[in-house]
Amino acid sequence: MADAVIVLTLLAVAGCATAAVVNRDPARQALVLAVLGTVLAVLFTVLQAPDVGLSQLAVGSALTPLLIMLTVRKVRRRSAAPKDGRQ
Amino acid sequence: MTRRARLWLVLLGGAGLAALLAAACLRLPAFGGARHPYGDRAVAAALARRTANTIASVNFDQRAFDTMGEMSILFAAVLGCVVLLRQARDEHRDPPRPAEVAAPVRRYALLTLPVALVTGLYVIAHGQLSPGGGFQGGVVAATSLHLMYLGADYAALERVRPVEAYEITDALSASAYLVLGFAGVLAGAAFLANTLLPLGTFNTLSSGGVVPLLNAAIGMEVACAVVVLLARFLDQAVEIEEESGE
Amino acid sequence: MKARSALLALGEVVLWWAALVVLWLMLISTVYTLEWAVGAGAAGVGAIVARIGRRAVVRR
Amino acid sequence: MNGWLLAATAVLAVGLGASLWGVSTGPLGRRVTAQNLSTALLCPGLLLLAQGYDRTSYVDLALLLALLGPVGTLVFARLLADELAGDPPRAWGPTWAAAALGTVVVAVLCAVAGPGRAMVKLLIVGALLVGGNLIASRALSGGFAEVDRG
Amino acid sequence: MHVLPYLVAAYVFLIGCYGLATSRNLIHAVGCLAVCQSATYVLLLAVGYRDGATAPVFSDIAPGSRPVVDPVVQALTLTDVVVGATVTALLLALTVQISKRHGTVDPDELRELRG
Repeated sequence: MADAVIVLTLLAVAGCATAAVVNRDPARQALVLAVLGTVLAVLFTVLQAPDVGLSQLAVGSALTPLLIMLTVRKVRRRSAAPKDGRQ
Repeated sequence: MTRRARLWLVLLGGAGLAALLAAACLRLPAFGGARHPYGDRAVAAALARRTANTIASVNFDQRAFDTMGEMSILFAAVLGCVVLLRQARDEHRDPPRPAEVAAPVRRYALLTLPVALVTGLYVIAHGQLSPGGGFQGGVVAATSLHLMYLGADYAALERVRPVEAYEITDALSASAYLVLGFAGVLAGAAFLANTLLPLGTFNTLSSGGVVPLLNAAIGMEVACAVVVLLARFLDQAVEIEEESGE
Repeated sequence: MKARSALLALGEVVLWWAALVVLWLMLISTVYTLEWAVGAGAAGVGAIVARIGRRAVVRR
Repeated sequence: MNGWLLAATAVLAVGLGASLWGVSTGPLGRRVTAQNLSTALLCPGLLLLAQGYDRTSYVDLALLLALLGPVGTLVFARLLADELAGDPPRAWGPTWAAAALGTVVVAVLCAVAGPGRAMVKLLIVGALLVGGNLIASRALSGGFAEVDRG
Repeated sequence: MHVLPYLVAAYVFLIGCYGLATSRNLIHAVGCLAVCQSATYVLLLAVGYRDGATAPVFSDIAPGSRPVVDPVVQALTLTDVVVGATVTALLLALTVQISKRHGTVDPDELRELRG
């Protein structure tokens, strides 16, 4: 029984990682990465590593998405702004 | 090199790496095996030092020197971000207009901010007892402050978060870790040796000797580092504009 | 008027502080003196941040 | 061998499958909704795992997820407000279903825990989870309508 | 079951590398690097797992009452997660800087610009 839940979460991690790579738009990738962080936290819980799970939850669910989305916003605002002379 | 050639090269190299990794995986000790010599010794050492959370004991007692390395990576990464994302000469600050957020969202942010902050502090304080510790709790506490940005606007966040204070606290807590390490040397033991303080009663806040103090120092360091980091990113994404007529 | 608003602010902080101490006591497993002290300190930080945060949102 | 673990596996299978499928396909609105629901579906799973492993200290994980999951959704709701404005996701059916799942799991675990500090902690987790998810859904369906930039 | 976690870790690492190599956007590449990092977490924790054991945290169980998993790899992973996040932040800061200097975040266009 304990093995079933480990296999389930392992496969979910593999699926989530694939989805994170094939979604090429950074905003959509950030969404997948947020879910990947949560799924990894569940995997760490079933591997009996609650400390690591907490770490992953703290980082993956809010911090990494916020960093990526802020970068996306900055880069998009730059390319939406009137082009300067260097291009 | 064309894209197609590069893709072929990646696939070729990836296939080779995959074969090697698969071969290595098959030779690894079977998953879930009973033999963990290092783990068993680490647990025994942690219990001897009366630290209930063995992971905290490994991080802040048995491998405290490595954690100092991790901390300096963290510190250097934040320093790098601050340097990279500073305001350039051809940029100016353009404070964003106040945002109108839906009332329930704003109320939720205002209510959850203190709860999340106290939970983060709880996770830091109980690092050597229950799962948690400075690394996790620091991130939670720092994230909670940014509810002000999510539930209100950037100006409101800046009221809760004077960046300079966090930069100073970041440096202070990093040096607190070092000072605690050198205190061990002055007391006649090794750098970061856990001989300074009484070990206390098992499973209480004051157990584990110097572990709770190192844990708290890391907690402060991580919290301030994340706040400073996010402050630079928010500055760039929200406030700093380039001069249009260059 | 100033004294009244200061009193209100103090009341708000004390209310938050009490609520957060109760939260802390619910999160922990055993209660003893040091736990009270650390919890009270953390709740104090939380209460002050809550007050600053609410003022930053309301006063604009 | 352990009913709690069996229940946790079932909840996690549904939660992982649904959130993974939802977040990696379809229009942006549906993806954000799936990200929001992943919190609501996986947090009860974590609570059941804590009960299944008979470790009260694992409840901290669910507590943190219930606190930070909605925060993550608010990040997307705020920074993708422009893209979501044209087609605000309105998925109240799944949202209420997930909230009901969370409520049921927390209620059952509270009944098992009996009155005491552990029960209050579970109730706090439940309140944060359900409240956070409803608010995050509200934020997604036009909570940041007036935010243009900043 | 005996090798599945290791194979999953290897797969996650490889798929992350594939994403890195074929990425058309530096932000996406940083996300792929985060995927590669998570492979190391899975590998380390899989090495430390013990069947039927529980976490080596004795706040709610008596020491010695149940078998426990390896704490050393968990400590390694735990710090790695947080430090990895700050490294991600550093790379994203570099991306912002590149976008400012060159006006693009496509690695192929950047290569053409260099000449």
